[in-house]
Amino acid sequence: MISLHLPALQVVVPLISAPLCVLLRRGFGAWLLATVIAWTAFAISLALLAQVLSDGALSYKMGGWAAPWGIEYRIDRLNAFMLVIVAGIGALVMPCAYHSVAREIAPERQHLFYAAFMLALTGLLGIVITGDVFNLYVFLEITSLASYTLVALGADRRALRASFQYLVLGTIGATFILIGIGLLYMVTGTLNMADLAARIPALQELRPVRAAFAFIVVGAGLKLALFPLHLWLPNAYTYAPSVVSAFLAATATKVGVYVLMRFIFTVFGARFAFEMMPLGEILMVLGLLAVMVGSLVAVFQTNVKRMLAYSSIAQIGYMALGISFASVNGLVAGIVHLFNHAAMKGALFLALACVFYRLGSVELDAMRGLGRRMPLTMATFVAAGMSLVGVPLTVGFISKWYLVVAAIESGLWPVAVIVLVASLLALVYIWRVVEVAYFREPDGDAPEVTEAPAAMLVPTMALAAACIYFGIDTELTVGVATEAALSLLEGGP
Amino acid sequence: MSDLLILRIVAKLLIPYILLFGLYVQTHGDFGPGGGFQAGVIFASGFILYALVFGVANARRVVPPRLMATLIALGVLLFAGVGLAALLMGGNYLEYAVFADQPARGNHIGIWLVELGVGITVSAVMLTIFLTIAGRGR
Amino acid sequence: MIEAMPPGLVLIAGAFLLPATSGVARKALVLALPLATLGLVWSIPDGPALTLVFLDYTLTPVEGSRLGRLFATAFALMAFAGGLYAVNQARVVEIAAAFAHAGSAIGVAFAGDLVTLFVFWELMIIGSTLVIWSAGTDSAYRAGMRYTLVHLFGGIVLMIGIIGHIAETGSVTFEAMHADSLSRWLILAGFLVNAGAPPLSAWLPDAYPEASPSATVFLSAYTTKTAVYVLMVGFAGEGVLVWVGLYMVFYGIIYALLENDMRRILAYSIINQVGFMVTGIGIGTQMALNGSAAHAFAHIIYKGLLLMSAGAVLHQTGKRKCTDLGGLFRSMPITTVCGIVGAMAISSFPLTSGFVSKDMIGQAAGDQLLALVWFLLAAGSAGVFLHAGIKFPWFVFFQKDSGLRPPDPPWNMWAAMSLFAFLCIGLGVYPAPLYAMLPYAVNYVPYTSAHLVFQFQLLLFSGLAFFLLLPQMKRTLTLTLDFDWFYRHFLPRLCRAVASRGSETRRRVEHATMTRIRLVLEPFFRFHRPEGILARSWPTGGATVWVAVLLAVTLVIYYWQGAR
Amino acid sequence: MSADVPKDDAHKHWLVRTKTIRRLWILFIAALAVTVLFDFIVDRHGRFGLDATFGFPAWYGLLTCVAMIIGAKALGTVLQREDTYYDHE
Repeated sequence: MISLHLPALQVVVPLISAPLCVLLRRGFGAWLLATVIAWTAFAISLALLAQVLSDGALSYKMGGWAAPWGIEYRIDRLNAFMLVIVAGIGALVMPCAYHSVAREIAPERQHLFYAAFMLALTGLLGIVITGDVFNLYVFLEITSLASYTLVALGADRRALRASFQYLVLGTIGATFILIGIGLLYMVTGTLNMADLAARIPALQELRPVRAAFAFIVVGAGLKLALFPLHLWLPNAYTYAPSVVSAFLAATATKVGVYVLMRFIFTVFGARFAFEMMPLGEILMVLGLLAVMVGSLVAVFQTNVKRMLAYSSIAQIGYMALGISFASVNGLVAGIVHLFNHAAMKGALFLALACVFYRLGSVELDAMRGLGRRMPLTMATFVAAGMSLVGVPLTVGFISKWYLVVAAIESGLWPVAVIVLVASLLALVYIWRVVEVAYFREPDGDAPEVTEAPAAMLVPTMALAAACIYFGIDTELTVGVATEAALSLLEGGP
Repeated sequence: MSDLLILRIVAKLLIPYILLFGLYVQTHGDFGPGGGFQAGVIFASGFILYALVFGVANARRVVPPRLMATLIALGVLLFAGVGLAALLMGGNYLEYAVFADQPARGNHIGIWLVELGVGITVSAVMLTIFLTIAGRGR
Repeated sequence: MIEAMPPGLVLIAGAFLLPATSGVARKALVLALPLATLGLVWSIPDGPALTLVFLDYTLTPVEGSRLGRLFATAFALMAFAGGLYAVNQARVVEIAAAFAHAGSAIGVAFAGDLVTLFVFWELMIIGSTLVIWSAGTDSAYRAGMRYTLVHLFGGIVLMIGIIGHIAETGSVTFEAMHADSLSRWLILAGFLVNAGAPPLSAWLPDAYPEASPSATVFLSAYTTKTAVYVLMVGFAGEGVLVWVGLYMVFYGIIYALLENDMRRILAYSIINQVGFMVTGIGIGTQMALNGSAAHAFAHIIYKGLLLMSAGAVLHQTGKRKCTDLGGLFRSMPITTVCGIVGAMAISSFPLTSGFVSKDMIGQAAGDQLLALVWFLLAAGSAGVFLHAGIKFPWFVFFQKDSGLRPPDPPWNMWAAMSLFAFLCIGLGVYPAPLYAMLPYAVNYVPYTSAHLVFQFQLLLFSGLAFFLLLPQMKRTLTLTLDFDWFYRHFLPRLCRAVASRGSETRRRVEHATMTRIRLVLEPFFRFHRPEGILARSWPTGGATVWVAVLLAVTLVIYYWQGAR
Repeated sequence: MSADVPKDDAHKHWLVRTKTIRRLWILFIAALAVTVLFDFIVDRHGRFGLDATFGFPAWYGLLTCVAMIIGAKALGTVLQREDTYYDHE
């Protein structure tokens, strides 16, 4: 009985918890509630994935109104997979949040933090689950507003400015998407994705459709921080509270990529996007630039959080590149990397949260000799970092492999070379941290620190373990990604 | 501003009607122009007028921030709770038709409750934003 | 489906276990793991022993073959002797890393498909880098970093090649191929980077001698010899390898002759020896391949022995430059004898393992009537004696008295040396077991009077040349530039000149670029902001400009597409 | 070799005494002669003509080694640097 309503509950459960967090007024109570809810949402997402894998795509009519008039929640393999990523990261971040938030956020604001966090989770899950483009926009705004708040809660004064910048650019992005949706509605008279997909092929010569495509691609590009629309990201990730960086880095941009994929493949169709419009070329150029520029800039950062933020830009470039091939292997690379990058960036940022919890800083200089003082945290960082580099038997290798396969299939040898050379750059910037942590002696006046509390360490290590486990057993990730890629390329949801 | 006698009297006269109009828009939104969002804004504007004329400090006594926060949360809860109630009564989420034996009646109840939730939240948010901005620099 | 475990995994798993143990248990483990691996190596039958599905491909992580078993045996033996040599002196992280490195090399030797091969290939890089770093010095750290980057670059080339090969043929099996397409050329190039072939050969003498005494012993065995193994399986008879190999032979000799650091002399001689093997692979007849395989086996042992004796000297004296050493035979007789045995073996003196292995390659060149190759190989053989056979023992143990009187090293070190010295002589006297392991039936008799006379004349007169020109060989405090100059000196300089603020080059480049950019964009930006400088003052505004530009560009492109 | 003959020869290790070294040289030259003389007894069937000439391995080994040493020296004048060359990377 309840399994019929899982699609609704996936969004509603975290939604209800947000006001409850406000009503609880206590940091601890709100944290407990949020943690339980996050794990519940994770369980729901797993159940949904199992359901989709066994029975195929699900459809849920909100309010009982049939599509295309009512809002439809439609779950196929791609978004079931995305739900697991988002909810899973949320569930793993919450246990860490208790200590980290207690250190970084004033007590009277903690319950509000958890409320905003739950709203962000709700929004992200909603974006992913819905089959209605306007509903998607609404959830996009919920996520964005909650994220601006979360970023602004950072202890550093600069967090406010970062948040404001994020707000301005995020709003532009959301507005572009809204304009695109409006144009589509004007031409087709429908907001349901499946319905849109059925109507657009007949209308694709129309200029409003083309304009809508441009607006949506650029708007989604802003949301997912596609180079050169990434300028909001480094500051937001650097100055946000540690767990927020971990959560947003692992989920928000991935959901942006999902939105882009959904619009390109499901709504507009691969033929329109790649054959009539030169989207492939645009994404490829921007993706390659992102990979190179992001990695290069990361090499020169001294704040490790900032370094990882730039690395995220590069990693998003990989995903854009994967999409740009418009081939099965390219899409598999993109989709698998959604998962893989979520796992490794989540682990890396959570490890930094541990470091910040003990050190009060994530500057490279402050981390001298940390390998001996926080061995587990740094070992986790190294494991996830190796994954970022793409060492075999880690998830990074799997993504890299498919990306190179896709590039070579398309005869684009130079692209393959750039992808792999950029992974050398990843080695360089990850290695700067390792060098400092393991091969440098701490300053004389460095504070004595010990290992981070278990509640923070365990989720961090779990994510790092996932980086290795799914690098060896690829059946779930690659299997789901392959089927999702096939159905995306066939068009239609 | 407290010296402006005419303003104070006119405001005292107007505020009840503004609130009443807000409630009208709220309760008739399901079959006339209006709804929770508009009603919430109108309702909040009554208090905002009060704050403009009688001072923010007085307004804060009337609508304490803690109360506002609670109301925001309660409004959202009401909205989401109605949806859940529909679910518990055997419908889909937000499927109000199950609230009564006749679908039209059920829809009526459901929409009314949901709009109430929206109204509460919107007016509380409006007031919070106004008071927060007005309170800056003091 | 699991019928056999990859034998290398024993060592890799053991590597993770080692740091958790201590005392006698650790020592026992260090000695037992390689022996267990050796047992497992010989339990793998010919043919695929394990298949599994990974990334849509059916992989054969374990596939037994005669050649793979030969190399794996040598690798396991090396792990045992190296473990014995290091057990009391080295840091545990070094032994653990070395075992991981050895295990990955054994993994390559049993890899039946290209994906498995690549995975172990990259693991080898990680293991060896950690081995280098475990020395804990700053110079080891830097050299290790350069080592990793060169090898990861090689790994990239290999990975693109492998993926291209799989895309072209649809097969992941690792089998004989020819360098007839770009992807297979890339595979060949990736293999050759690990073999120490030009131009990327400087990593070897750069990195190995920076490691600790025992670590260099480990390092000498695996990376280059796995490259020899994969070349032998994949590219036997590839003509270009003959010339690559000969280049390596003489490159090793010339650079070793100029070198002052005793372990760098031996590092160059690794390249020289691998050059012989690569030449044999290029010739590609059964005789040549047997020769290369046998020589690789013998080489692992005598090069290990040479580096053990050099390591013993370094461990006892703390000095590594020929200019600081000399006359050590007085107080280190065991080390001296072992060093000389190793030197004889590398020079293929009769009754040593080199004698029964190396000349198979020359013989093969002769049989194929490759006159130039044959003459060059003969000259190379003479040169080996010159640069490693005499030069190393002479400058370290004899020449002038340096005044140092260190005793022989601790028992476990000399026990390991004695074991390898015994094997060098044993295989030279009784080569039958080695010949029995070779991939093809052996049709070669090493001990003929003609061969003996030839070898004695060649070697003794090379020795004469050495002593006659001894004044020319006087060691100096120098190093010799190599290709690594480009990435150690030239590129950093270039980057610094361009990247550092305030440098003249950068200022000029920036000025020129900015002038041009302003010329184009000035009107546009002035329209938006009177002060006219982009992102610095107000990044949000700058970002918004980007959004506008991108939107405008896409819109224009899409409209233009529509208008067509 | 003879440049470093010390005065108190008897105090040195027997292997580095001037007398021993002279004996070793005599032994070495004798060995050289014997190996070349073996060419009369043993038939080293050459394949390429040149390698069948009398004492080929001897003169070939000597000449190539001298050539390699001179070649290395020549290259060294161009490529050798102080061994602290890379220290200020």
